[in-house]
Order: sequence, then C-alpha cells, then structure tokens
Amino acid sequence: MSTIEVKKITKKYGEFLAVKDASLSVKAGEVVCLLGPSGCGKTTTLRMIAGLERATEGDVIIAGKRMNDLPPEKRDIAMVFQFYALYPALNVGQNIAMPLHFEKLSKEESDKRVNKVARILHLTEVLDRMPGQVSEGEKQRIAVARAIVRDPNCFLFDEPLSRLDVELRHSMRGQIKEVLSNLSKATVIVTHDQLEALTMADRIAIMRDGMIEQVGTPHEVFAKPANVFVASFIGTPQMNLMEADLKSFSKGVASVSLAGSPVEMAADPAVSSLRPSKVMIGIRPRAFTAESSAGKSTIRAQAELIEPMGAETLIHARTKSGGDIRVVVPRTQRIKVGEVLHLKADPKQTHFFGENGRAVRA
Amino acid sequence: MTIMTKMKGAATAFSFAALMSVGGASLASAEDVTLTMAVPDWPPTRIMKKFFDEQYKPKSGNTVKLEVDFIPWPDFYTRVNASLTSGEQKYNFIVSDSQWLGAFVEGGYFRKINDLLDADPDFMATFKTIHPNPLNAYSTYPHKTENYYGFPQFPDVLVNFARADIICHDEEQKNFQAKYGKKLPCTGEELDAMTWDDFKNVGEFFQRKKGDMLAGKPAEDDFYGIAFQAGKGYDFSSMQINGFIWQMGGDTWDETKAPQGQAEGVVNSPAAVEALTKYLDLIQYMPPVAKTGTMDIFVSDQLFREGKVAMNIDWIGLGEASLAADSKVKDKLVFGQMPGTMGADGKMIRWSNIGGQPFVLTTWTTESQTKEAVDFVKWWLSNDIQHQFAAGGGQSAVKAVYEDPKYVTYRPWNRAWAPQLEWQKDVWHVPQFFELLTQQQDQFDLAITGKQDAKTTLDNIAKFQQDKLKEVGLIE
Amino acid sequence: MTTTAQFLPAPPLFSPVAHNWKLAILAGLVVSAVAIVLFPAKLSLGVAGAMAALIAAAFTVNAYRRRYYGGLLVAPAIAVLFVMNIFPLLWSLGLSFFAYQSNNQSIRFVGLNNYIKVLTNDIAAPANWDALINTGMFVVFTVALQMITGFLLAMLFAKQFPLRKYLLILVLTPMMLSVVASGVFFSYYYDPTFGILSYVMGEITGNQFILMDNKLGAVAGIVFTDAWMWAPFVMLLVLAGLVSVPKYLYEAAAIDRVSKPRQFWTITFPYIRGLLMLALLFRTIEAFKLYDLVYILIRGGQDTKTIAYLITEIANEQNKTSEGAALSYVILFMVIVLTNLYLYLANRRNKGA
Amino acid sequence: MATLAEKFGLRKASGVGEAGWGHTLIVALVSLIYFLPVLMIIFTAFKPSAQALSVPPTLSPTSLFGLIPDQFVFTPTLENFGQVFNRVMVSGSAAEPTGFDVFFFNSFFISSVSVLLALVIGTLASYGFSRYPLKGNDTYLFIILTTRMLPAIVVIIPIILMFRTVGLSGSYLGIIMLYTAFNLAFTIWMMKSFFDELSYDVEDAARIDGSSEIKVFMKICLPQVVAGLAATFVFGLILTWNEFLFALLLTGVDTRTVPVAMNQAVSSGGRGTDWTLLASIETLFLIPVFLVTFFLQNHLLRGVTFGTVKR
Repeated sequence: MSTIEVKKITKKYGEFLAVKDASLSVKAGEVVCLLGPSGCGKTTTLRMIAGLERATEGDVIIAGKRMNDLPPEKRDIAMVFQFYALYPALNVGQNIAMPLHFEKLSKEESDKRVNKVARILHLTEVLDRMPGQVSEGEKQRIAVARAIVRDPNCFLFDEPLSRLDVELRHSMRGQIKEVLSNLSKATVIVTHDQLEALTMADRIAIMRDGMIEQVGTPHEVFAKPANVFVASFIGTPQMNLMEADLKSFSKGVASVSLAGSPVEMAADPAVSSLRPSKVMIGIRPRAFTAESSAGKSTIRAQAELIEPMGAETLIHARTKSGGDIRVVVPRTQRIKVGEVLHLKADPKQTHFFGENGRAVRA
Repeated sequence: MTIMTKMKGAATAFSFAALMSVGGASLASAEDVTLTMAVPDWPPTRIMKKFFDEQYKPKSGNTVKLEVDFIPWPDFYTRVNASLTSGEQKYNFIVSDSQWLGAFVEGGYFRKINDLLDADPDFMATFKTIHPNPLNAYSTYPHKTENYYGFPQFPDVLVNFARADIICHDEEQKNFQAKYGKKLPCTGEELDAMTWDDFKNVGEFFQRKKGDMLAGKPAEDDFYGIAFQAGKGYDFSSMQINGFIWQMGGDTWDETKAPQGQAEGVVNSPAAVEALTKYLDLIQYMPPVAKTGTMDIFVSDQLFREGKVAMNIDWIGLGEASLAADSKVKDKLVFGQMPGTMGADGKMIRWSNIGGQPFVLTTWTTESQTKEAVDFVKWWLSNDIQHQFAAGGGQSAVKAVYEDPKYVTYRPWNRAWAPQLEWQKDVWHVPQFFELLTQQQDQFDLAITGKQDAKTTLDNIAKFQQDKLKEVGLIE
Repeated sequence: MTTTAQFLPAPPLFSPVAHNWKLAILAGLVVSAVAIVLFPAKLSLGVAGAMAALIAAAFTVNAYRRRYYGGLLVAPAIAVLFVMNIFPLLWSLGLSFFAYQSNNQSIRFVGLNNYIKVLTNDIAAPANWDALINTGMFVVFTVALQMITGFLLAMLFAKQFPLRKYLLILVLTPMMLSVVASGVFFSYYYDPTFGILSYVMGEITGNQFILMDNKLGAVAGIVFTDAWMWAPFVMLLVLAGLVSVPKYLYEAAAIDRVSKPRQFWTITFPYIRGLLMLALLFRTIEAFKLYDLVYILIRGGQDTKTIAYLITEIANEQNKTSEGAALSYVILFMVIVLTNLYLYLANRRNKGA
Repeated sequence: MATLAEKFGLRKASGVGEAGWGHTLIVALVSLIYFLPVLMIIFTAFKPSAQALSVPPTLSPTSLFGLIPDQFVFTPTLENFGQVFNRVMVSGSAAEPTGFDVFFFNSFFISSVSVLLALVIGTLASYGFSRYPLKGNDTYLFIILTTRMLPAIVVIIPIILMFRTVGLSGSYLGIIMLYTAFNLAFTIWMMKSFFDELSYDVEDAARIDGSSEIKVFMKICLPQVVAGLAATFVFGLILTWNEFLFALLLTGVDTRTVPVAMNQAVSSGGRGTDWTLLASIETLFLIPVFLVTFFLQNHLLRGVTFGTVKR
C-alpha cells in the first residue's frame, strides 16, 4: 500500500528547532499539502520524508515500513524539486529516463515509458532538447515526468509551481491534479501558496514555527480554522480578527463589546465556557452584510478606502475604537468613502477564539 | 581615464628616453669614483670587499667606492653572461672563470691590459711576480700569448682531503699492509707520494657496510674509501679527468697549437682512453650518489664533511668548510697533494687542471675608473694584502707570498700549494668553450653512469670537437 | 548586450586622422620592423618605443571620440603586454631568422636556416629531437599525475567536514614553495646516503637505495616532485567545480536511485569539465617549460634533457641566441597547436551540451 | 544528545555532502603525508646544522614521551633564523648583516604592487573583453595567453636591452612593470570568465535607471566579483612570489628578491648547500603567502567556482 505516516518527528540543527513533533498520515491516493509561511519547517518535513535529512526524533513510515535510517535511494519515492533539478548535461528524454536506469529496463521498454509520460505531459516535442533550451513550464513538466515515469511508493513535491507565472501556474495545477488522481499514490506537496493548496489537496496540513497547527480538508481549514493562526493564514482577503470583551452569554447569544460598540451576536454554545473574558472574534470579510441602519448586532464603521475587485468590492473601514475592518460587498452595492456602515456578521461564519488562540467550538 | 593618461605619459617618456640616452649615464666626477664589481658570493670575495673597506687608501686622493654585487654561485654565470651580452654595461670588474676569457674577449667585453702594464712599470713588476701557470690560465688570450686580461682573485688547485683518524688507525694500517703489502698513507708526505693505484687501493679497502668495523668501532653508516668530482653539472668531471689524461701521457685539444692541432686522434688517443678507463674504474669505490652523475665538488665535499669518506680530492676553495664548526671531521684532517702517476723515470707526474678565478676589467670602464682600478689591483696583489688574504683563508699565486715560510702555516692544506702550482694546466679559453664543455660533460656523464665505455666516449668527444672547431676555423 | 552609440563612423584604413588606430598599428609595425632590420639595436628600440606611443595615442583618441569603451578598457593592458612581452617576443622571433650570437656583434640574415638547423642538422638535431621526445614524455607524465592526484585530493575535500579549512591549507602549501628550495630538498630526500627514501628502502633491503641511477628512476623522481608541487593547483580548480554543483542535483539523483558512477558522469563531470580543461591548459603550458627540476635534481643526466633545458644551454650558456630562439618557436608552435586542440575540444563539448 | 561535533559548534553530519570526524581522520592522514616534505623543510630550519644530514634522517623535535626513538629526534634551535639576517661571511670575522631584511621587503613590495597593478589593469581589460568584445576578441585573448608559453630565457635579452636603454635596469619600476605584464595574462583570463558569468540584466537595468558606464562597472559589476579578485590575487601572488629568472637578471643589489638571494644557501660560504640556512629562508619566505592564502581561502574557493564554471 502506498501510504506515508509521519509520527512525532523533530528536527534540530544544533540549538535550532526546525520541526517539532510533527505528525501526519497520508493515505494511498490522497494528496496532502504542507502549507505555511517561509521558514515554518514544511520543506524540512518533506526532506525528512524523502530521506534527504535525518529526523532527530520520531518515525517516518512509508508503505508500512519504518524508513528513518534508510537513505533516499532505498525509500522508493519520487520527488519534484523546487528548482526542478534537471541534470544539465542530459537532454530532456535522458532526464526523464534517469530513474529507470535503476530498474534495468530494456531500451525499448524504457523508451516506451518515457514516451508515454511525455505524451501525458505534452513533452514529446522537446525530448531531444537540453534543459537550458526549454521554457520554465516545460522544465516543470519534465520534473513531473521524471517523477511519474516509474511506480514509486509515494510522490513528494517541493514548491512545484513557485517558479511559474500566474497563468502557467493555473494550468499546471490542473494538470498535476489530474495526473495524480490517476496514480492513486500517497502524495505530499509543499507550498506557501494557499490557493495551490486549496485547489490541489485532499487535505491540508498548516505549519508554523516547526509545528503542524491543523490538518484538515480544504473546506475544514477554511470553515473551521483551529486557531487564530490558521484563521488568519487561510482565505483572501484575510479574516478580520478583533479583540472583544465577552460580557455575557445566554441562549446562544453572546453580548460582546466589539470595536467600541456593544454587540449581540449568535455564537457556538461552547462559547459559554469562556465567559466573562477577553476573546478574539474572527469574521471573514465576506461574512458581513451592510445594514441600512444601526441595530443590536451591528458594528459601526466608516469607509476609508474602496478597492473594486471586479465582481466584488473590498472596503477598508475604521471602527469607533480605531481598528481596521475589511468588508467585501457585491459590486452592485455602491459605497462611498466616508460613508458610515452598519455591519452585521453572519453568525455561522463568526469564530470565537479563546485567550490561548484556539477556536472555541462544540 | 587616469590610467590611460599615465600610460600615454609613460609611453612618451619611454620613447623620449630611448631617443635621448645613448650610453654613458655613468659619468663619474674626478673626486668620486665608483668601481662596480660582479663577484660570486663566497668568502674569498667577501674578504676582498672587507679589506677594501677597512684598509684601502687610494693613492690618488680620490674617494673610491667599491660597489660589489655578490651573486650566489649557482647563478653567477647566468647573471654575468646576460649582463655582458645584453650590453647592460653595468660592471667595471668581473670575476670570471679562466675559460670564459675567449668568449667575452671576442665579444668585446673584457679589456686588454697590456697598455696599462706597459705604462706602469710598477704594475708590470707586480704582475710578473705571479706564477706563470696561473698567470697563463687567468690572464692570457689567446692562451699563452702576451695578451693580458685578468688578475688572480682566488687561485685554486685540487688537493687530497684525508681522514687522519681513519687512515692512521693501527688496525687499519695493519690490515692494509697485510692486504696490499704497502703502507696505508697517513701523513701529508705519505699522501703526497700516492699514485692513483694507491688511491684505488684505499677505495677498495675502505668499503664498509653499516656495522662493519671501521677504525676500531662499528661503522654507524655505510663508509667509502674515496671520492672526487664525477658530476654532470658545469665542469665537475672534466676538471678531474683532464688531470688523469695529462698525467698518463694523453692530451686534450691544445688551443696553443691551433689551427694545426687536431682533436681527433689526440682527444681519443689510446693513452687518453686508458686514462679515462682508469678514472671510471674508481667510480665503483665512491659513495653511491656517483652513479647518478650528480657527484659534483660540493656533494663529495659534503660526504667528506659528514664523515662518509676516507679521502676526497677537491678544491682548496672548499677547505674552510671542512674546518667549520659543523664539520664532523674538523679535528681529524690531514692534507696532501692530489695523487699522481709514476713516470717511467721514477718521477711522479702530477698534471692537474687549474681552478680558481681571475677578475678582469670591462671595456666600458672610463679613464678615471681605470686609473683607480689599476691602483686597486696593485694594492690587491701587494705582498701585505696577499699575506692577509692567505691568512684569512685565501690563496696567493704571488711568488714572494707563497714562498714565504709563513705561508704553509696559514692553513693545513697550504703545504700542497707551492708544489702543485708547478703542475697546473688549463683547457680551452676559446669562445666555443661552453659548447665543448657541455658536450664533453654529457659524454663523460654517460660513461660515469655506465651507459658507454671510455673509448666510445672519447671518440664522440673527439668527433664533436673536430667538427665544431673546424666549423669555426680553429682546426684546419 | 548593450551597445553604446558610436558618434563617429570608423575611418577607412588609410585615412590619416588621429583616431585611426588601425593605421597607427600598421605604421608602427612596419616602421619598427624596418628599424629593427636597418638600425642598431638601441636606435631600433627607440623607434619601436615611439611607435608604441603613437599606437597608444591613436587608441586613446579613437576611444574618446567614438565612445569606444572596449578599446579604452583594453588599451592599458595591451600596452603593458606589448612593451613587456609581445615586443620582446617579436624581437626574438625576428632574431630567429638571423645568424646572431649575443656575445658577438655580427648579425646576418639567414632566413629559415636556423629552423632547418635545429630540426635537421646532424650535430644539433638528434639532441633536439631527443629533448623533444623527453619533453613530450614529461608533459604526459607530469600533467597526468597532477590531474589524477589533484582530482583525487579534490574528491577528498569536496565534502564538508570538521577542520576542513585547516587540512586544505596543508595540501595547498607545496605550490607556495620556491622551486629552488623544493628541488634542492627533494634531491636530499632522494640522496642515497642521506635521504629518507634510501633510509626507508635500506631498512627493508639492507642496501642504500639509488633512485636516479637510471632513466626510469630519474624521470620518476622529477615527475613526482613536479606533480607534488602542482597537483594542489589542479585540486583547487577541480574542488571549485565540485563545490559548485548544486546540491539538489545529487538529492534528485539519490531519489531517482542513480548509481554513483552514473552520478559522477552525468552530474559531477559536466560541472568540472571546464575547470579540468583550464587546469590542463595551464599545466600543459607550464610542463612544456620544465627546466628547473631537471637541472636541480639530475643536471639533465640520465637522458632527461628537455627542450627548455636545451634552450637554456643554447641561448644562455652558449649564447647562440638565434638558434635558441628558433628552437623556442618550434616549441611555441607545438604548444599553440596543442592548446588550440584543447580549446577546440572544450568548445565543441560545450556546444554539444 | 550533544556530540563532540556539536560542542565545537559544528553541524552534525547528515544528508548529502557532509561528513563527520571519520572523514576528517582519513583526510588528515592524507594531508599530513602530502605535507610531509614541507614539514621536513620546516623542521630542518630548526635543526642545528650538524644534525641537518644525520643518518637516519631526524624527523621530530621531540621524542613524544619516548614514543619516537632517539635517533630520529633532533634538538630544536632558533639559531638558524638569526643566521638568515646576520651571519659570519668571512671566517674569523664577526657576523655581518646579510641584507635579507631588504630582500624580504623587496619580495613583498614588488610582488604585492605588481599583482595589484595587474589586477587593476587586467580587470579593466577583462571587463572590456567581456562587455565590449573587439573584433577578433578570441584572437586577442589567445595572443595574451601565448605570452606565457615561451621559456623566459628567450625574451630576456631584448628585455634587458630595453631596460638598460630606458634606465629601468635594477629599479623597482622595471621589475614591477615586468611582473605586471607577467601576471596580466592569467588575470585577464580569470577575470574575464568571472565577468562572463554575471547576468547582464542587472547592468542593463542600472543603465536604464541612468547610471553611467563607470558607475555600472564600479557599483554593479565589481562588487559581484570580489571573490574572483581575491582568487586571482592569491594565484598571482603565489606565481610572482617565487619567480626567479627575471628577478635574477633584472634586479640590482638594492632590489634583489628572496628567490634570487636564496641561492646563497645553495652554495654558500665556500661549500655546497647550507641545509639549515636554506630551510630557514624558505620557512620565513613561506609565511606571508601561506597566511594570505589561508585568510583568502574561502574567497579562493568561491571565487574560482564562480568564475570558471563556464569557460
């Protein structure tokens, strides 16, 4: 079975803790994205899975076998590098065929396999060229081709699309996803681009400072962020995170002092365990509706900057307490700079976080 | 572009200087005379400089400075040759090997001094007190004519350096007597009386492996009886082989007989072949480095100083080193003349190739410089200074000096000096010296390292000399 | 490539304007050549100097007027090289067509006679051909040994490991020695009586060991010393190549399960090929000039004379300047052919890649 | 689990391209063997001259607590280093200065000035060759390389003559100019390959932003090839430092360099090689270039790397 299991791995460089107690399991056919800002340890985690780094502590289990002490070549994996790592002295065909040498295939068989993946990835035309003579997108596809030309235990991708321009990135996302879905292997993709993660992954593991903050489907991490970090990291425009005083909670309604106004809003029953205290409330910009007049559950804010985004408009507004608030409204709703807004949040999309930063949910 | 401007300026200056300066920038005033001298860097020249600085008072009343360029021996010829032939005209005095005379006289670099001698009877008188053998070798070109060029700086001959502690040891004396029926030479007089056959016996007798008994003690290292120069570099076998050839009735090409004198038939005469064979026969008793063809005068001296050899034939010029503090044999020495060959008349034949160096004046030396130079040479060859020189480790070819009974007391090898002077000869002062020498050294090296026999060697040398000298008209 | 606007068109070759450097060079060469042939050395030198100044001036004016930065930048170097190297080289090239001995003022044009003499004369030529063969042998042996040793050392130092910096400097030291000192000391190491080699061999065989009493030993001694001194040079260049290989290529190769030999040929070698070529180029040029060690260790004995040795004998000791020059230019021709071959091969490889 | 390596602040061995103390041990062994001939020269500098040629050769200044048999141990002395600068030239007289302080200064002055000068001129030229190729650029470059192909003895006569004519003979300027030329070929070839490696984009961007050509060169290009400059400097220094023939023939009494004067010890004081003296001169002479190389070592590696990947 093609699976990957990472159990509490830790990586130390001297005193520096690069990865701490990270655990993750990837099922056959599943694509997991490691997502996080630069320096969060996601690449180190991937390299530990590949065997390019040794885990200081913890276990790496691939296809049911503990592989901690095995060098990369014994792990039977395929990897696509950030800079593609194309062998500069070999032409495209030879590059793709490189992993096949180990399997000692006949020339015909090897050619057949190379041609097959070349066809899948539209590389047939460039097989005779040198890596220096092909485009970035082609390089990327060559790197993928080299990975899928054989039948490894699992696939690892290190920032596969980071060097491509926006358009190519978009089309490659689709292609890679399609290719992977036909292979049913455990796959780990490292990326710092949430769009990439959201579109390609079956599940996303969000990392920060060497720790995995949350693992979940794209929907879960978006709709139910486990903590403030995940909430702020996932979603564009960024979620509004506002400090609030929780006054009281009864019958599913919380009374809070938010952005200088007393507001009543529906909340998860678990919020009851918090009161009364300081909390963090997270509301996505699209979860607001601008009411015509002030109400019990509206926040008052004054529009300061209008950014039309096509179908929608992003408004930066200032609350009474001086905080900044982002609101996305449909294009049709015309709002002028200086206009006072009464914002009402959708209770289903309102997240409460305790003082420890964790989401409070039932 | 400052660099560009600078380059342009330099280029202009360059061409200007090139066009304007034709020759003599070295115009010395009457009061200040500087004599520039190129010398090899070693004690005899250092002493000369020291004496000059401490003692020399110019008679003319001028301020005379002797600027000496001490050039390390290994590069001396290269430096001097390049300086002379490039027309650098840097030096007024040059220490020269006797055999370089032809090349540099013909090139117009060495100044003939006959006019100076004729103009100054005093100078002539001093000059004539020099023993004729060194005088001919160091000063005449063509050889043995009355055309004079140089003055002896450090005259030199080959002598026998011997280890008294080894050769005078009772045990060794007894065993040698038993084996050869002759006394193993021990004193200076006994060394003087040695023939090459005796020398060979010493070589054969003292072949000791590490641990064998040597002078009553186990030898600390392999030990050998004899050593002499047999190296490929410069003239480090010719100088020895010439002596063998002359002593045994052979001859080298004689430049004084040119253009009638031949090389072929003379150089490879049976007597010469026999002499070379005898020389080669001795190599086997020498320290193993001889087999590589690098046994030069310094290597044999070093082996001797380190106590690996019983007898070494070498130049007096290297004598001081054997007495130095770091010499392992400094207090165990006895010196004699180089071995000879017993003539049919029962008299010893001792021909040997002269060593040492003259110094000469160059042709671009100005009038005033020449005047001071003559005074300086007269002073240098004066008895007093020559005595001081000898006392400081030098040698003198001035009759009155070396015949003085004090002379032999200066250094232990001086007892061999006067008798040896009588037997000194020299070879080739012709301009082709280096070509002849290189080819001969190459051929001797082949013989010494066992690649060819004496006959072939001398045949090759004779043929080359015949062709070469014919080409330049020195053989008809 | 940014091209700089050139405000003036290049003048026609024979137009006598101040910035016509081509004309200046042509005139300079012609006048100098005529001067060298006709005038005595001193005067012809002056003329040549003036011509050099003329060319330099033309270059500068040209560069200023036409904003020709290439010429401007290159000019100082060319000027220095011309005066200090190229001019003397041309001079000696000229001399090689004359019968001239530096210690003899007469000079006579003999055309190609010197070349014919050094290559076919029955006195000189056999020695020259012999030395040519020896030189070839030394070039092959020393360069090969340097390349192999340098390469192996570089492999050792390619990885990061503790104390690397301190160990590396030890290996680099031999090339910092002066040839005289290392040559003289190696003659001591090889000495049958005093040397360590003989001592070690003596402990085994019981006899003093004479390394250089035959050609094989002498050549081995020379080659070893030369290679020891200059292998670090090769090592440094190769090492530079090795550390410049991107690490991710080896990582990719490990994951692709590429065997070590294949990794070397497909990843490592392409990166060090250019540097190997550079090392080969410089070391070959130097090996053709091998003289010092042959002189110091064995005085050219045991049939080890090289061409550079002969040239020194002929041109320095015997003052046969023009013959020496002719022999040098024969060598120069060979070196040029060989280095061009190297460069051609290197370029062809590069284009293929 | 802090290993010894970590205690020394070294990264723990892992992954590709890193090795541990085991590797160090192997390399140390090889390096020491390779260094041995140099070490023996340095040791000789510390031997009393009577022990310089002892058989068996002495190999160590200490018996290492009886580990090394006495016959291989010499008694270290510093006397030889004093001899380099002051020694008895004429037996029976007092020690006199040998002039080596001047020779060392000359070597230092002549080498560093000429290598720096070659670096300046050569860098400008290589920048020209790289960025403003002349017609027949490769031919020029090859001709420049050709100047290194002939034995120096061939060009020496014209050079001496030229020097005499312009009065450069025996002067610092003359030998410095000659060494500058001597170093130029190598400098130009090295530096050109460095400049070739630089991306033109940055320069073009700077030009569009209005930088002058001089500013582009000084502010954009030069900072990127600092490593190359260091590397070229070290190589040039090593080659110039030990140059012998030109120095022999073109320096005077006052401008003589150490490699020429060193031969005093090869045949000195009326004897052959003075081993301890030669070794001390070489040991002292090695120090400056050894230190320069050591401190520029990182640049050297990086510089060469950067410059020569592409020819």
